[in-house]
Amino acid sequence: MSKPDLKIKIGSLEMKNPVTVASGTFGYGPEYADYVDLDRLGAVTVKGICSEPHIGNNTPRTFETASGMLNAIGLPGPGAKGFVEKYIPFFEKYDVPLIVNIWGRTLEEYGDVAEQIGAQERVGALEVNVSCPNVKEGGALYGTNVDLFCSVVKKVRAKTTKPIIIKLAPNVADIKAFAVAAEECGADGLAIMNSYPAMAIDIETRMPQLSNRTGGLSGPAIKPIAVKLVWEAAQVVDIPIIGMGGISSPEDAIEFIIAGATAVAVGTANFSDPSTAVRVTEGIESWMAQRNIASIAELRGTVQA
Amino acid sequence: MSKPDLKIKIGSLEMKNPVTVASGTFGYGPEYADYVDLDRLGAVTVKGICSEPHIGNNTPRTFETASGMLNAIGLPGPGAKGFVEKYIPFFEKYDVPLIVNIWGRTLEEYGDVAEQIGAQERVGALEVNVSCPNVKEGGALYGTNVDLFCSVVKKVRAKTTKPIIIKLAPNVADIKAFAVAAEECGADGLAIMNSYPAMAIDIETRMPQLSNRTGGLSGPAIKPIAVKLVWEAAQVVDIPIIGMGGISSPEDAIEFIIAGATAVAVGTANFSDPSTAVRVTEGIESWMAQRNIASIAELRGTVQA
Amino acid sequence: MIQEKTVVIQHDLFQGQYRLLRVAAPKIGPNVQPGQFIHLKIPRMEHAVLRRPFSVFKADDEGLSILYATIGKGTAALNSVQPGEELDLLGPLGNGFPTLGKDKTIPVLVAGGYGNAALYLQAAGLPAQGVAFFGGRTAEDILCVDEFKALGWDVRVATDDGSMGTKGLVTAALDPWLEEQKEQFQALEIFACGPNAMLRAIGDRALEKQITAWLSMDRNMACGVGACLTCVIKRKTETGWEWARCCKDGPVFNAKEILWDE
Amino acid sequence: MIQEKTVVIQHDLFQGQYRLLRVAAPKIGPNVQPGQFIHLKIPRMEHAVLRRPFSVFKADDEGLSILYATIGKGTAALNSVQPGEELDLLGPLGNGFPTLGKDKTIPVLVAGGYGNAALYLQAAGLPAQGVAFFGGRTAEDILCVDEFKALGWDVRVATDDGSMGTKGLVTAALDPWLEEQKEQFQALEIFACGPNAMLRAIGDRALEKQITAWLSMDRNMACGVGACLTCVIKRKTETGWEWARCCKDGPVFNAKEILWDE
Ligand SMILES: Cc1cc2nc3c(=O)[nH]c(=O)nc-3n(C[C@H](O)[C@H](O)[C@H](O)COP(=O)(O)OP(=O)(O)OC[C@H]3O[C@@H](n4cnc5c(N)ncnc54)[C@H](O)[C@@H]3O)c2cc1C
Ligand SMILES: Cc1cc2nc3c(=O)[nH]c(=O)nc-3n(C[C@H](O)[C@H](O)[C@H](O)COP(=O)(O)OP(=O)(O)OC[C@H]3O[C@@H](n4cnc5c(N)ncnc54)[C@H](O)[C@@H]3O)c2cc1C
Ligand SMILES: Cc1cc2nc3c(=O)[nH]c(=O)nc-3n(C[C@H](O)[C@H](O)[C@H](O)COP(=O)(O)O)c2cc1C
Ligand SMILES: Cc1cc2nc3c(=O)[nH]c(=O)nc-3n(C[C@H](O)[C@H](O)[C@H](O)COP(=O)(O)O)c2cc1C
Ligand code: FES
Ligand code: FES
Repeated sequence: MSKPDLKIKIGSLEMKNPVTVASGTFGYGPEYADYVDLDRLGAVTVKGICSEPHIGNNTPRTFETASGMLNAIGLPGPGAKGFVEKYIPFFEKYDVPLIVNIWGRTLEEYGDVAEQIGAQERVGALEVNVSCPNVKEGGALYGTNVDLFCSVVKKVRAKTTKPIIIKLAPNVADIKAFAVAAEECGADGLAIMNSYPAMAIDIETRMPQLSNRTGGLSGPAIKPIAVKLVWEAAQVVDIPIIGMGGISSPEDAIEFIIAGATAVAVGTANFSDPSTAVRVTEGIESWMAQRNIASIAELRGTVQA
Repeated sequence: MSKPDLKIKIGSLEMKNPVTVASGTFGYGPEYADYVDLDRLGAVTVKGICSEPHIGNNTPRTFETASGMLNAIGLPGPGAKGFVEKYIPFFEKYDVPLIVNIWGRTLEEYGDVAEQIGAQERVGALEVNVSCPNVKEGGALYGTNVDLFCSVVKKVRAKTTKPIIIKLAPNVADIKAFAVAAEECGADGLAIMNSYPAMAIDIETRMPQLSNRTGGLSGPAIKPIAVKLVWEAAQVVDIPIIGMGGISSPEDAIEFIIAGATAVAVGTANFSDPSTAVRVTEGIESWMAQRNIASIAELRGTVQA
Repeated sequence: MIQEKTVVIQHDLFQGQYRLLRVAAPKIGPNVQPGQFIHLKIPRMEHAVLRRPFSVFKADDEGLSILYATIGKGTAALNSVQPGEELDLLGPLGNGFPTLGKDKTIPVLVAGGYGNAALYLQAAGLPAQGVAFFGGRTAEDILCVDEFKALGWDVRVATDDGSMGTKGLVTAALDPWLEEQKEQFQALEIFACGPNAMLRAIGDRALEKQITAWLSMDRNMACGVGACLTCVIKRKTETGWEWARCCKDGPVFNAKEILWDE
Repeated sequence: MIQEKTVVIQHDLFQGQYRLLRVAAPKIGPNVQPGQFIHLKIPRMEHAVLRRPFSVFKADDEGLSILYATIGKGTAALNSVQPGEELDLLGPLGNGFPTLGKDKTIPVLVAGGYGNAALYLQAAGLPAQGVAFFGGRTAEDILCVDEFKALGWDVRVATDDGSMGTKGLVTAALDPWLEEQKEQFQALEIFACGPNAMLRAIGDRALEKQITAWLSMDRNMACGVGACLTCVIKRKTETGWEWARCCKDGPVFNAKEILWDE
């Protein structure tokens, strides 16, 4: 039994294994470094960064639900400049590829942050979060309107030569339309899925459990939704997909890969067990070895459906 | 502490309490009658009926997931005539209002079944499942395309004077558009939500866990999604909403009512505990009594958001 | 059909991966027919929305017991249940085995693995005893041989690895015996429970040799009471086939009713 | 910060709704500073995706203990954990209490409910002993009085229902005493842990009277290590305020840093 080949590529980004962490669940890199050897990850994906510093939502920002959680952190962050100054140096001592998740409230902000972050040599790829309301156009979501969506992808594409990975919003009737549009507009990869818009209410106070009223549902609860979206998108695009949504075991990750994902991300499960991503990587490797599967490519998209 | 008033109305349909069961999880009525006194339910909602008998999907038809399950039963059923002959007589010995869930693959089928079922005196309301692919127009879903959606609501409206409750598909970017459209086209109520399109794969066989490949996710996993959809829809329509998705306790039901639902339905939880709907009703009543809340109307839509 | 909060009386390792669980169930126990099952809610498994079905192994006026294999998440969680704990059961469910069709019939039991949990009450209740064929992967999967013998049955065993009885599938033990009965197939009546492939093999033989055979089918279930249409099986009709619900119309079917998929 | 699979040594009812849980934690135990906490994964609660944070009550080279109140689903599930079971901990987390700022300072402890779980190690480690004020709803919520006394502390109690000590909030006991110290506020240093409203009341008094006060804040947490930005608290800056993470930048903050919401 030889060691399976776990290497994958997203555009020019090379990952030694297909497992990264989901943006927003792993901080900016240093936070989990005591628990996890970052160099064992396929890539580190950091919390969403906007062109300018941002304060985010009031608390409560998260709430636990059945096999999942809600979050409405509200994308606080140090802004592009702050991120570069504060965190890029940290990554100099690691080999692991760095994926920076970016977002904006206007097209210009998307362009600015893509340009600033894309200019950093240490950055391996940009992951573009399109689940944001467009403040200029009355709050319509970039991620659920194909025209706005294309404008973001094109803007970011124009501002950087780094691989760009478009992180799709799950709450659409037809994910295929967005997947195809992203590919046509120059995306190097897709990330599926973001947390799902949801809500919980405290029945005694009658207040929403989150200060932002609604938030995103993540964790094992949404895994079957994510697997379906990955499977659907994989049928219509050739660019690689990072699958995520409730992954907490090697078997979960393999399910996404069989559905069509090239890579996977561990999100909410980091909170319960910081070693999940490493455990998932090791588990994929031994599972493949036991079955004489030589490479991830042999596994990818092999669902008999 | 006087007894709270649990009565609600959906169009002309009067329910003595706001708790019904979700279509497809309670058979056609007789199946749970040994375990549950049907007359203690606000209404019985039966499995989806089409104009003609239908065979449904192959097995496996369900699969358990984290805090939820997938189903792709495929709407087998005896057809309108078969239902009327076989099950209407059963309900003669009960007082409980009967809601019949209907569906079609063409506009004509929707019209036919609405007409046949609507003509039955024993039927209190029709619940219209619009999450079906339109076989004539290449499989576009009635429930995710506003124009097709309106055509169904209008067709059903034209064929019956019974209250019609439109059961919305959850996988849309903006549920409000569908809620408003349903109201404008003459709906008496909305049911939110149907199960969410999803998938699971057996990693050893690489076969989908359902013969139909994809199915609908239901159970506690989806509750936060359903609460949000009910909350959003309740803000834009005046017609009553039956909230459902993961309800298994009185507290869950109260959360939906505070979000804006007039009634609630217990679905997947029946499988785990057939007495759930009765337990939920009793629990709502005592919870309200303890807090001196006189009527459901006092609770409805009172979320501080 | 009753929903009963039962109390665990006993819960022990039985053999290999099999455990025996006995509950006090004064409402369900006295009503059980051989071949019926109960639908059990696994305690402390809040992320599981479905019950798990198990044949009733033994039953009396005070309660009942099940004999189960630990095969997945639910049965693993069930392992930790302690005497004194409450277990919520639905039961007795489904249609069990009929009694012998005729006098002088020779009953034949065929079981794979935990399949004979479903057959014990039948073995104990039939007016005559015949031959019982038990199959399993290894000797550890052959359950209750002495108990069936004590009831007067002639027990024949087959194991895949030959660690007990004939080496091979249960049919490796059954077929030579059937061959010997050539002259009197009409005098035989088979009652079988086990994996699908085994049931099909038995069904095929029954049809071919025109032996009456009753098969207790195993299908994934959600409701267990006929409401959800999860557990359906193709049943032959005059014009073709229809879906029958394993939980409500079964789990025991006459072999000649079943339409096996290609 | 370490992720350690610890083993439960002891798990007993302590008093009222409070339980004491001791684990063997040779990696985390020796590294705990007073006021730090651990983040605990509740076993057999698969539908819960989050850990639960608890202050370290006591710690030594072999292990540590927590003292916890059963208030919800997670702590209720924790109740069933038995000695011998494995518990997965992250710890020690956060910044604990500093030692006394100056010589001759009189330390003052203020605790509400389980708050003094966070204060015991501090009480034991300080170079001087002073006065400890414990508040709670009823006598059952007043924990470890004798243990603090044994360490040399002057313990004063207040309960909402007057079942022990002064009737009223903990401030009902604290305020008269503070009044007596009017001449030497600068000599006092407060260490407090308890419900938010109590901490705010203490913070207000500290600011008003210019007493140094350290507050151990309680916020819902997800990651517990500073990564998710769930647990943020408004911390004053020169130009206004910024978010500080309770788990990583706290849980102990200087009262004058906190910007309380209106
Ligand atoms: C009528 C009937 C009688 C049965 N009698 C017995 C018995 O006496 N002893 C015994 O050990 N087992 C019996 N089984 C099988 C038993 O129900 C399964 O082993 C059990 O459901 C597995 O649950 P799990 O969570 O451990 O497995 P998992 O594989 O984790 O379960 C996942 C899902 O698949 C379903 N499932 C998995 N395997 C089976 C199976 N073989 N049959 C039906 N559903 C399955 C589960 O119910 C659950 O919904 C019977 C099944 C049926 C239908
Ligand atoms: C730094 C710190 C130290 C703590 N030390 C102790 C201690 O020593 N002893 C003790 O009994 N308790 C302590 N707590 C509170 C303890 O974490 C909660 O009581 C516990 O999380 C409740 O979990 P539950 O599942 O039973 O409650 P539920 O209400 O069912 O929990 C739902 C969610 O809310 C969170 N939550 C609920 N109450 C609190 C709370 N008061 N603080 C933080 N999160 C909460 C839970 O973590 C969970 O995510 C501490 C909290 C913090 C932040
Ligand atoms: C606390 C939290 C914060 C998140 N922040 C971001 C973010 O900044 N940008 C982003 O694109 N996604 C963010 N996400 C979404 C995750 O990256 C991921 O898409 C989602 O949680 C589904 O994966 P999971 O179920 O494994 O967590 C966040 C999720 C959580 C739980
Ligand atoms: C087994 C099963 C069958 C269902 N069949 C139907 C159906 O026939 N028509 C329909 O409109 N919804 C059907 N549904 C959806 C439910 O009525 C309900 O909308 C959904 O399950 C969410 O509620 P729950 O989480 O409480 O189950 C079915 C759901 C399940 C689990
Ligand atoms: S399991 Fe529901 S019909 Fe058989
Ligand atoms: S709990 Fe995640 S940052 Fe504090």
